[in-house]
Order: sequence, then C-alpha cells, then structure tokens
Amino acid sequence: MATLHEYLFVSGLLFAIGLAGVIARRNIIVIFMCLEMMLSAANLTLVAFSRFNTAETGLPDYDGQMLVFFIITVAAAEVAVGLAIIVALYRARQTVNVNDLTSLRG
Amino acid sequence: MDITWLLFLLPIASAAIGWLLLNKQHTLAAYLSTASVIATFVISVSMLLAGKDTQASFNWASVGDFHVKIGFMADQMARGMMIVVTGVGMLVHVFSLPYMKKDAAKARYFACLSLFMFSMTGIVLSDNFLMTFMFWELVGLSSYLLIGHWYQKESAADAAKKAFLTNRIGDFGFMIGILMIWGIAGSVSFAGIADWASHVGTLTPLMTATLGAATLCIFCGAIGKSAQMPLHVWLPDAMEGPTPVSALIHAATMVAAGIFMMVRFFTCFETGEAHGAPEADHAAVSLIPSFAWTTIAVIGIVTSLAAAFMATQQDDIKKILAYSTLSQLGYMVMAVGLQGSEASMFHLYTHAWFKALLFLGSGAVIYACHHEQNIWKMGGLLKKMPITAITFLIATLALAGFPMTAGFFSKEQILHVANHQGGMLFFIPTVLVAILTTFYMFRLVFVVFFGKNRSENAEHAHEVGPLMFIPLIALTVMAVIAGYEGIAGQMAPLFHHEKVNFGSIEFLSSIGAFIVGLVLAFVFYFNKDEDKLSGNVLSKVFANKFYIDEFYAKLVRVFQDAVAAVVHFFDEILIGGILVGGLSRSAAGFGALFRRLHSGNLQGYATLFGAGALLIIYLTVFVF
Amino acid sequence: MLLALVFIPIAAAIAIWAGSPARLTAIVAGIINLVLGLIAASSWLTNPEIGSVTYSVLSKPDIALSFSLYDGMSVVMLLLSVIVLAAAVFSGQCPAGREKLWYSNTLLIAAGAIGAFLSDDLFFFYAFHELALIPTFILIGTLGRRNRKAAAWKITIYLAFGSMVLLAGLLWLVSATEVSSLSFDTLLAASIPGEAQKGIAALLLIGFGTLISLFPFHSWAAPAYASAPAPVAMLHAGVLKKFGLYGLIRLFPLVSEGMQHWLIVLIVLLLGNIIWVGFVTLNQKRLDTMLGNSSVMHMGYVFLAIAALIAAGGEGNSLAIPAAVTLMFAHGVSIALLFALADKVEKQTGTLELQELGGLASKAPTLAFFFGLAGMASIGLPGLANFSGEILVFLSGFANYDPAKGFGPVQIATIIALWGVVISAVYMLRAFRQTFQGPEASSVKSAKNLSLLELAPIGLLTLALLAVGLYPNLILQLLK
Amino acid sequence: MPAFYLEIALVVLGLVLLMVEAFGPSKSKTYLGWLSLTGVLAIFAALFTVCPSASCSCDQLTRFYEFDSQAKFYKGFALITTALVILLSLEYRGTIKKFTTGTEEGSGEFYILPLFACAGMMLMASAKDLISIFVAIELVTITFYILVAYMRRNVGSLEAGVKYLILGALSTGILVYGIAWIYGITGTTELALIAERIPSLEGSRAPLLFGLALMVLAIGFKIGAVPMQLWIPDVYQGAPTPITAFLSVGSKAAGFAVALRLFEPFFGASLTSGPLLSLLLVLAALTILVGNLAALAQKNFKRLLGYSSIANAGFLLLAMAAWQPQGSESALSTYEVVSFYLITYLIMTMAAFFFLVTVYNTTGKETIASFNGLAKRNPLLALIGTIILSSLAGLPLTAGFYGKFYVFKSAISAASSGHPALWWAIAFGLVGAAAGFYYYFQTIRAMYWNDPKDPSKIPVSKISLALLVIAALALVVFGFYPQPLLDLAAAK
Repeated sequence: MATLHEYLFVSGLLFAIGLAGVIARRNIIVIFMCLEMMLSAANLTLVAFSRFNTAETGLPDYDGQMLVFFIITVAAAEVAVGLAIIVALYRARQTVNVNDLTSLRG
Repeated sequence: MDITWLLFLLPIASAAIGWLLLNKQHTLAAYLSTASVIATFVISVSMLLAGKDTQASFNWASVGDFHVKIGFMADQMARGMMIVVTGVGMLVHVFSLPYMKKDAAKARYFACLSLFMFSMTGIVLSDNFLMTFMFWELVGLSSYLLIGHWYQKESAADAAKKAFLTNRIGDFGFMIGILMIWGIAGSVSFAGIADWASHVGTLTPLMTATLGAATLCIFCGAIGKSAQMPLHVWLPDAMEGPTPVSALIHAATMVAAGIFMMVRFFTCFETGEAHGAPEADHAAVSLIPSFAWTTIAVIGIVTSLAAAFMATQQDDIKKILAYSTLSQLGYMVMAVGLQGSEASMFHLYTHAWFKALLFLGSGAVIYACHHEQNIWKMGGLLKKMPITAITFLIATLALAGFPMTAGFFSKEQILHVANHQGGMLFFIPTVLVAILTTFYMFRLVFVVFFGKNRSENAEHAHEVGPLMFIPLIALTVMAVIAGYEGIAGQMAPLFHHEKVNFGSIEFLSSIGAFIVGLVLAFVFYFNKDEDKLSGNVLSKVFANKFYIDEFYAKLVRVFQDAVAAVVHFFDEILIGGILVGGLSRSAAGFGALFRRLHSGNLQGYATLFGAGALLIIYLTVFVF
Repeated sequence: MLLALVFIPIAAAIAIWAGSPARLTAIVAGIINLVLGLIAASSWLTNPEIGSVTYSVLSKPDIALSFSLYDGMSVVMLLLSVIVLAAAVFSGQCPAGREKLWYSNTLLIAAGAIGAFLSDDLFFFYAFHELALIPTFILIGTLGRRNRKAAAWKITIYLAFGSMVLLAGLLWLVSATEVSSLSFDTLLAASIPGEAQKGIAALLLIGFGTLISLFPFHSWAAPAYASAPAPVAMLHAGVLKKFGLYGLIRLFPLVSEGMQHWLIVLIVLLLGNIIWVGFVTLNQKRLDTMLGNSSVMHMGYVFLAIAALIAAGGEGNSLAIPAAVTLMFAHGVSIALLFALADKVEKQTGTLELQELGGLASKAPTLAFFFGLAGMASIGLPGLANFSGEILVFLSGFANYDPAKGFGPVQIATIIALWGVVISAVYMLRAFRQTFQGPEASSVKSAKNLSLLELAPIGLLTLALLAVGLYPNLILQLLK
Repeated sequence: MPAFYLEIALVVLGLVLLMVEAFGPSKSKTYLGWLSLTGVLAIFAALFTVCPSASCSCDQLTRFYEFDSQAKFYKGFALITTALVILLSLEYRGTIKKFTTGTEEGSGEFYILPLFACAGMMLMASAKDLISIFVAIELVTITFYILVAYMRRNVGSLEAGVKYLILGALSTGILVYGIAWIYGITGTTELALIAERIPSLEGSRAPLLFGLALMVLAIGFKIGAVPMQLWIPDVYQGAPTPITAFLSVGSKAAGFAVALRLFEPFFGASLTSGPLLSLLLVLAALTILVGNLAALAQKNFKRLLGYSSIANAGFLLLAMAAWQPQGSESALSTYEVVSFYLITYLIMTMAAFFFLVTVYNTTGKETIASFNGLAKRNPLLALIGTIILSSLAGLPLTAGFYGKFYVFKSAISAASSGHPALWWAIAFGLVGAAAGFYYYFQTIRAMYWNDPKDPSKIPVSKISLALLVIAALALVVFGFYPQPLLDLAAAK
C-alpha cells in the first residue's frame, strides 16, 4: 500500500501544477481549471490524512473526508458562479485572455 | 522714595510723552525734554553738594533666591559722572532748541535725547553688571535712533545700523564677560564682586586665566562703546547724526561709558580703599593677570595713535573731531590698562567739557554755513562769528593741553601714567599723539577760522543766536576751570590729582608736543587754501583710515554674506533637498514601486501571489 | 471657566460656520477669551484650582478631558494664547467672501493651542495640538500667499511626522511608567527605568523637536510662516510652536536621565538653530521669510535653557525653566507682532521683497515705530520682553558653571549662542533699514499710516512686550 | 434561542426575497431594498435576545459554532455593515440601473445578495472549526463574486469580478491546502483540540508551520495583507461602490474575526507563537508600508480607499503581532484593540463611501479631482468630508485616532517588554501614518484649495445627509468621548 508520504507527494505535485498553471496560462477558463486542480490536491491531501490518522476507535478519522465533501460542494458553486462571470465577460469583451484585463491598474 | 529715582523717571517720562503723545506738538516736546534735563541737572548738583552715598534697589526679575536687581548706587564717582552727563546734556538740549528748530521730527529728536539721558543715567548709577548691560544696550538704542535721525538719507541710516551692530559685537563679549564674572565671583553686583575679591585670597592658575579672560570680555563691551580698535569704525560714521547729538553722545558721555564701566569694574578690585588699608592698594588688583591689563593698554594706545594719524587728513570738520575723540578715548583706555584709573577718569571728565564744546562749536559753524561740513569750503570765520571762534579756540587749546586749561592737567596725568606704569614703550607714542593732536586741531582752526572765505556759504555766515552761544560760553568756562583741584576735587576723589611738577619729563614733553604741533600746523596750514600734505601715499592711507573700513566691508561680505549664502544654499540642498526631500522622495519612490506591483495584470498578480506565498512559507518554516 | 476658554473659540467657529457675522463673532470671542484668560491668570495666584474641570472620557487607560492651570507655565502659556488670539482676529487681510473660512479656522487653531496648554491630561494635551493641524493646512493652502500650496504641504507633512514620532515617544513613556492614568499628576509621580528613558528621550526630542522646528527638522517653518495669512502665522509661530517646548519641559522630570545621553546632540542641534539658521536668515531677501527663519532661530535659545536644565542633572537649575518660559512668552508675542506688522507692510506696499521696499517710515511712521519696537524686542533689547527671557537663558547657561573646572558644554554653547544675538541684530536691522529707512521706493508711494483700528491688536501685543520687558517679575512670579 | 437561528433567518429571508423579486412586481425594486434592510435590522434586534453558548441548553452545532461576546460583536458588526450597504445601494441605484438592464428590473438581487454575504460573515464570527471556517468564508466569497461583477454592462465591474474570482479561488485553494495540512498534523479540525495538541507536536514543527503559513496567507487575502493585497485596488475600483464598502468593512472585519479565533491556539503554544508573531510582524510592516506609500500618488478616490483599507489592515495586523490575549487595568487585549479599531473603521469608511457616492452621483467621477472646490459647491459636505478624512488620517480628537492610539500603544508596550523586533514594524507604522496624512489631505486640499470646474451646487439626498451628519458628529463626539466605543469593543 502506498504510504502517506507518497500521497502527500502526489497531492503536493498536483497543487504545484495547479499553481503553475494559474501563473502561466493566459486563458481564464484554463486558469479556472487549474484552480479546481488545486482544490483537488487539497482533497487528496485530506483524504490521505484521513486514512492514515486513526481515531481512538481504530477507524480512520472521517473529519477529513467530511471536509472533502464540503470542498467539492463549494467548488461546484464556485464553478457555477465563476463560469457565469466569465461568460458575461466574454459577452462584453469578446475575450477570455487575462492580458486584456488591465483597465484597472496602478 | 529716594529723589534719585527722579533721575530715571523724568527723562523716561519725557521721552515717552514726547514721542507718543506730543508728536504733533513739536515745540512742546522740545521744551518738556529740556525741562526734564534741567531738573535732573539740578538734582545731580544737589546730590553732589549733599555728598552722601545713597543706594536703593528693587528686584526686577527673581527666580527663587536669584534676583536681578534694578537700583542705583550713587557713590562719589557716580555723582561726579552725573554732573558731566546732565551738565553737558542740559547744554546740548538748550543748544538743540534753535539748532533743530526747523526739523520736522523735532519731537522724536528730543524724545530720543531724553531716552539717552535715561539710559546714560542708568549706566552711571547702576550697582550691578546686569543693570549696566541693560542700560548699555538702551544707550546703544538711543545712539542708533539719533544717528539715524535723518533716516531718509542712506548714509545716516547706514551709519546708525553700523553703530548699533558694531556695538552689538562688543556687547557679545561684554555679556560673556558678565556671565563669567558671575560664575567666578558668584555675583554681578559691584559690591558683591568687591566682596569676593577681598576675600578670595589666591587663585588657581585656571581661575586667574579665566578672570583675565572675563576681564577682557568685559573690556570688549568697552571696545564697542568707546570705539576702540578694532571696533572703532562706527564712531566717525556716527557723525551723520545731528551735531548736538555728536557733542553729547559721541564725544562727551556715551563713548566715555566704556571707560567708566571699566573703572567701575577695576574699582571693585581695589579692596585697599574699600577696607581702609592703603598699602594693600594693588593687592586685589593683582588678581587680574597682567596679560589682561597689557592688552587693554595696548589697544588704547594703538587706537589713540592710529586715530590721531587719521585725524590729520580728514576734511570734514566733524570727522576730524570724531577721530580726535577716538584718539582721546584711546588715551583713557590706555590709562585704564596701565592701572591709572584716576588719570583716566580725570581725562574723561575734562575731555567731556571741551570736546562737547568743540562739537557744539562745529555745530554752530555748520549751522552758520548752511550745513557745509568741509573745512576747505569755510575759512575766515573768526570775523563772521567771533564768539563761536573764540570758544572753539579755547576748547582747542584745552584739547591740545595748553597749560592752565583743563586738558593740560588731565593730559599731564595720562603722560605720567604712561611714563611710570608703562615705560617708554607707551610714553613715546603718547607724546606723539599729543603732538599730532595739537597739529590736527590747529589745522582745523587755521583752515576754518583764519584765511579767507572759500565758499559762498562761508561768506554769508554770521554769528549764531544766544540760545546757541550761551551753552558754548558755559562749556568754555568749564573747559578752562574744570581741571583745577577746587573744581575737580569737588566732583569725586577719583579726579584727585598730584601737583604739576614743572621740571618733570611729562611737563616738558607736554609743552614740547604743544609747540611742535602748533608750529607744524602753522607752517602747513595757516592761510592756505588747500592741503599741501595731501596726495602722498602716507596721507592717502591716513585719509582712508588705514583702509580698515574697506577691509571690514570685505570681511563682512566674505565671512557673513558669503557664508550666509553658502549656508542658505546648503540648508535648502542638504536639509531641505537631500535629508528631508530624500526621505519624501524615497517614500514616493517606494510608493511608485508598490503601485507598479498593482499592474492590473492577473497573471502578474498570480505570479506575485505565488512568489509571496513561497517567501512567506520559507520564512515561516525555516527562518522564524 | 477654563472649559469656556477652550470652547468659546470652538463655539464661535461653529457659530460663524452657521452664519453669524464672521469678523464680529471672532473679535468678540477673542476679546472674551482675553478677559477670561486674564481673570483666570490673576485669580490663579490665590486659587490654583481655579476653574479646574475633569470629565472622564475613557477608562482604559484612564483618560479624562481635564482642564486646569497645572502650574505657572500653563498660566503663562494661557496668557500668551489669549493675547495672541485677541490680536490675531484683528489682523490680516481676509479676501472678500472667505470670511467664514478665515475666521472659523483661525479660532480653531487658537482653540487647539489653548486646549493643549490647559489640559492636565497627557492625551488631550497631545490631541488638542493636532486640532490645529487641519485649519492650518486649509488656511495656508487656500488663502496664503506665494507658494502657499507647497508651504502648506510641507508644514502638514512635517508636523504629521513629528506628531507621529511624538506619539510613539509618549506611548512608550506611558507604557514605561506602568500607570493606568494619563493625567500629569499620576504620570509625573511615576518613574521610568533608565534603559527606556534613553529611547523615550530621543523620540520626544525628535517629535517635539520637529514641532518646534529644531534643526535639522526646521525647514517647514519659514516657508509656512512666510506663506501663511497673518493670523495663522501669528498663532502658529507665536503660540502653537510653544506647545513642543511646553511638552518637553513638562515631561522632562520623567526622562531627565535619558536626556543626559542626548545633551551633546541637543547642544549641537540648538547651535544649528542659532548659528546655521541664523546665517540662513541673514541671506533672506524677503521680509516674510526672514521673519519665518528668525522664529526658527530663536527657538534655539529656549533649547539652550533646556540644555542647561539637562546638564544640571541632579544639581538642578532653578533658572532654566523660568528662563525658558519667559522667553517662550516673549518670543510668542514678539513674533506675532512682527508677522502682524509685516502683513501691514504688505497691505500698504503690496510687496515684501526687501529690494522693492524703502523709506516706508516717512509714509507710515507709526508702523515704523511699532515694527522697530518689535524688531528691537526680537533682537533682545532691554525693556522688552525678549531680553528678560534671553538674559535669564544665558544666566541659566552659566548657573552651574564651576570656574575651577572650566567651561562645560553648556557654557560653551551659551557663548556660541550669544553670537546669535549679533546675527539677529544684523538681519533685523538690515530689514528695518531696507524697509523703513532710506529714500522712498516706488512701492511705498501710496502707503498710508496705520489706522486706529489696526493699532488695536498691535498695541495689545506691544503692551505685553513692554509689561514683561520692564518688569519680568510679572511673569516670573507665576513661575515660582 | 440558539444563535445560529439568526443566520438561518437571514438566509431564509434572502431566499424569500429572491422569490418575491422573481415573481413580484417588476417596475421598481427599491422596495426590496427596504424590505431587506428591515429584515437585517430586525435580526440585529434579535441578536440581543440570543443567549450565549455557555448558558444555552441546546447542543446543535456545538462543535462548529461558538456564540460568545466576540461572536456577538462581529455578528452585530456584520449586520450593521450590511444595513448600511443596503442603504448605500439604494443611493447608488442609478448607477446599478445604468449598468445592468438599464431599468430597475435588474437591480433587485443587488439588495438581496448582501444578506447571504452577511450570513456568511456572521458564521465566520462564530466558526470555531476549520470546516465551518471554510464554509463560512466561501459563502461570503462566492456571494461577493456575484456582487463585484454585478454591473455586467460595466467593463470595470466585470474585470474586477474576474480578478476577484481567480484570485479568490486561488486563496481558497491555498486555504484548503493549509487546512488539510493542519488537519493532517494535528488530526483534528477543531480549534480547541488543535490548541491542546500543538505542544505535543515538537517533531512536526515544519509541516505545522507550513499549514499555518498557508492559512495566514488565505486569511491575508480576506483582510488584504501583503502579499495577498494585490487584488484590492483593482477590485475596489471596479466593483459597485456599495460592494466596495462591503468588502472593505464587512469582509475585512469578518476576516479579522476568523483570524483572531484561528490564531489563538497557535499563539497559545510556544512552539508556534514565535514564528507566528514574526510572520505577522513582517506582514504588518509590509502591509502598512505598501498600503500607505502606494496611496501617495493615487488620483482615484475609490482606489485610494482601497489602498487605505490595505493600510488599515496593516495597522490591525500590527495589533495582532503585539499579541496580548488578556487585557490589564491600563491596556486592552488584542481582541479589544481589534474590535475598537474596527468600530471606528466602520464609521469612517462607511461615511467615506457615502461621501463618495454623494459626490459621484452629481459629478459622475470617482477621482480626487472630482472633489475640487467642494467647499464652494457644498460647504457642509466639505466640512463633513474633512472630518471623515481627518478621522481616517488618524487625527486626534476624531474617533479615528483612538484605533491607531491603541494599536501603537499595545505594539509599543509589547516592543519594550521583550519583542524588540516590533520596533521596526512600529517605525514603519509611523512612516505609514505620516504618509496617511499626505494622501487623505490630498482630498481635503482638493475640496478647499482648488476651484471647481462646475460651480453648481451638489445636492445631497436626505438619507445620505442624515447618515453623513450622524457619522461626522459621531466621529467628533467619540473623538472627545470614546468611552462608549470602548464599552462596545470590550463588552462581555
């Protein structure tokens, strides 16, 4: 069985890839996807910790997994709102490139 | 209340009333002022006749048990001096009545004269140094106001400013001296200092040096007020003021204040007298180190000699008298420095009368010649205005030390001190000054009163009115009799003098100097229309006062104005620009940098977020 | 009564704002305040509790809006404030239509000063001073002359910076005393460990120093005063600037040890004020900047007294504080008078460039008389208040002089500082000579003499100068 | 009544109003604003009838939800803020109308959505478990995504919305990742348990601090601390002004409420207190510096308020860096200092936004130059503006001073008793406060020194006028008599 460290390594990697994507990509949709990836990384971390942190009863500590559900729910809401905003933006500006969004600055 | 307070109150009241309330009623102000000075003269005389030392004071400023007092100490020296001050003052007031008759600002003039009388009274009667200093400054103020009486004239305004500022430089030293004396003796009152001096015993070398330094600092005040080298430059310029003012302030009284103050100071150390032990006469005086004495004496004789040389080549009648005054003050200072306070005060006292007379006489001449001051544009005035001429001549004789005039006795004393206390090094210059004095004074007399009229103004001159010549005559009387023991001894014991020894070297050199000077003047100037001696290098140097004024002007320009400009420049550049401006610029610079971080670019933000997050994590986990 | 002294100007400002006739209201308020102030001061001698009020406004730490005449220094400063305020409301040339702004802000500045001097609670002492900041900013920037905007910025930023440093110092002081109340009584009864004193003293010196225009934090003062409308210059240079000195002296006992560390620094800085700024003043070509710089310069003398106080250490120097306070009063009155008069000069001639002036005395002799008098006062002529202060300052410099040991730093500083008396005489007489004497310049051709109404504030200030100058015990008896 | 009924009531109210909006009359939507305002006020009144958790017999939600004096304070704070925001929205409706559908029809939700945000903030005030903290924060954040981008015909609003969305989601990612690590190391999401367990976690110091740093960063996003402040100026500038006000007051205060709860266990243990203190100190210093200095040359008043809100966050962080859980006779605890600061901040900032909206409604601009000559156009408004700005600058005798006073006081007393590194932060704080004078005075200067382009009068609506007058009076009165504010902040 994979050890905790391996899970953490993978999830860390996932988080880093997500962050790198947010930084490197210019398309807002892609950036948004990368953000979701970061949330998934956190989910993976939580699940891993939950699996390896045993409670007094000997069972895994389910708090972490509970939080994962919350995160998934929130992410869904976020995506719904986020995509709506991005669509509105596209309708107004015909672009989803972040480099075009610099009217507010200084 | 002691009647002496009136000496303060009357003049200040008349000054205030005259200036503030009567500035429209000029004549009334003039009479008020004159009346007040006559009253003070009467009081002074009565005090002199009463012959009683009086003293009173009140706390002017008190902090805890420290008090600055205002009061008076009417001892014999002060009483005698008061006669000089109020006497000459009274005559000058009277002389001024006609002299300033047509002046538009007569009220101000007389108010200032009254203010001067008040201030001078303060110096004379003061019982402590702080009070002296206050009135010292006030005297400076009244002198400033009177020199600048015709302030619309550039030269008068400049001269007034110069006088005040030069005096300020002296007062800078004076104040330091007072502070040091206060530190050393623990008191600023003359009685307190005397008390300290008589009890202190011997001093450590540091204390002695400090006392010497303090003495010289105090002397700085006298240098300023009595116009000694190197602060003498203001006095000739001060002749821009009305001539009666020159007579009163810049010849007879104020300039003598420096001498008076030094004598007052040194008297504190003559504990022998205070404690009735004549043999210890100079015991406490020796507290003051010799370098201080020598410096004072040297400054005195150098001033005296230099001024005498300058006087020989001046063409302005008042300037000649001014340099003569300088020269005579130098005499007095030298005598003070040679520990001959008696001689110094004696000369001060006689000099006051005949120098005031000379100035008033010159005033009469100037008045008669429609404000012509160049002696080469006068001439032959003896016939036009005989009273003035004769009184002037008598005053000249007195100044030159013609036997049996007042000046003769006092000059004798000075020569005596120079010879006995100073030795040849001082005696020879002193005699030289005596020769020069006779020479330039008779140059003046010959050119102005003899020969022919050299200008229209001189041709139309005529004798002045009684209000003017009565003071002249009164002063003439004093110029003749003031030196005799009967009169001088009345004034104060300090004027006491030894009998003239007709065989002594002093007497012979005095007579010799008079004759040499007279002959030279006669040869070169009698009945001449131009100055034969002018034109050579030496006389140019004399006429231009050794170029000291020019040198000072440069000095001021370089060391004051240039430094001020440089400092101002640095103040703006260094402090305003770099220090403070730099701070605000760097704040603004950082602000601009921070603003640039907010570039509006989402990608940039994400990058900065990430970088910042990494930095924070690094710091938190590995550094803190 | 003290409450009234603070709030009458504020109420008047509000009334003006709400529409009552501006000038009249301001003058009435100024005069009422003057009368109240004189009454309070004279009755303080017999009843030191006169008019004290205390309203607790905060419990943690214990802060109270509390006014009292804490000691003679407060009384003198109160007198200074009311006198200058009464003169200030009469002075200056308010542009038509801006009376509301002009008079209400003037009153607010004064309220700030009076409040600060009357507060016996450290908090309100500090706070009231800041009250004046905004009106000053607005008035200089809106109605000032020449580089008004730059000058207003400068003064505001400097003072804000100074206040911030000061705030830090005061807060440190409070936390070091470990008392819960900020009233002077409690604070001054506490003590501060030596270690903290050093830092607190430094912050106080910089903070107060900036407010007093201590070298090298002085460059705000001259341009601001030069640009300010007359009442602002009068109140600020005359009264508000004394706040810093008042504070330093008031809090000095708490940090006397710490101050020792900075004695030499302070001496160098104060000589910077006197000599450096003195030279800067010499080089001014305008009457207003000259006066502005001169007021900076003269602060050096008050600092000299403070330096003497510091140097005395445990021995004590009973002269220093009365000297400083007397000089503060004198300087406040004289500089206010000078600014009022300079304003009149500008009114009559339309310029303050010394080059363009000349011979004004023959057109306006009264103006010349008072300007000369004020100028003479500021250069320390006996008989006028400044001399009383200066002489005491110099004496305090030598009060602890031991001739057997030679000069200490304070004595040397005193001697150098004395040269400043020469410098100030030079620039003042130069300015007087250039402005009033000599032949008439073209700018003065149409000048007129002072009117009787204009004379009122000038006469008041002159009276104060003369009274204290002729008999300084008037002030000194309050400072026992 | 258990406290969480309030949040439920608020959410229900929001849902009901949304229904009303959807099916009710469509001509005018202002009545929705009034309704929602009434609801908020009613719930605010109900807040005082709630019993504290300790004495409450109910046991629902006890793991996630705390109702103590602090929670009560921040709930009240959120409600008042929301009420004011709704009022401000009503004032602002002209602009909303213009940039949505062009009619009133599009503005209905604008009055209702703040209710959800408010419910989120109230939850944040009470959350005491990482899970509830996360949920509460997200409720607020997602609502704000919509509100910021509400004016969908306004490019600025949309741009701000997108920026807020991306960066907000990024901070969410960071937050959950941090939570995951903390949970992983301590084995719990309950703050109380975390506090118990930290001392025994000597061996896991690095991962613990890693998680902590991530959470600080995420909270930093909410409150606008460097380096997570970058979004603030842009979003503040682009968002509808009432929402800017909401973000700047409500969201920030809720962020601090969470921060206080969240940091408490970490401050309590010596293992983490040192690093956390140093971290906060550095953040405080940088935040103060960036906020204040970047504002110096700002020309847009709304954006200026954005920087100002960063600066204020810096001062609050400084107070937190000088952590002092217990007050004393002469000093306030950190909780009280922060609460006190936030009260004054609420008054001044909301007043400033009302002031801005009033001027904006006439001039149509948000630049500092649009205040030119206000002293002539509307002297009363100029006077009020001067008081507000002075208070923001922290001038004594205005309420705004006391906040800074307490911050510096606690920082200085911490610095002089064992944390000398704080002197640096204090020094930066002083520089920042002095710089603050400069940029707030820029606007005063515009009002008084400059002449208006258009000298016509500026009208003020009755509501705004009343609120502005009350606010200005409050600032001055509390400037002289701050005790009521202290009582509020220190209420038990």
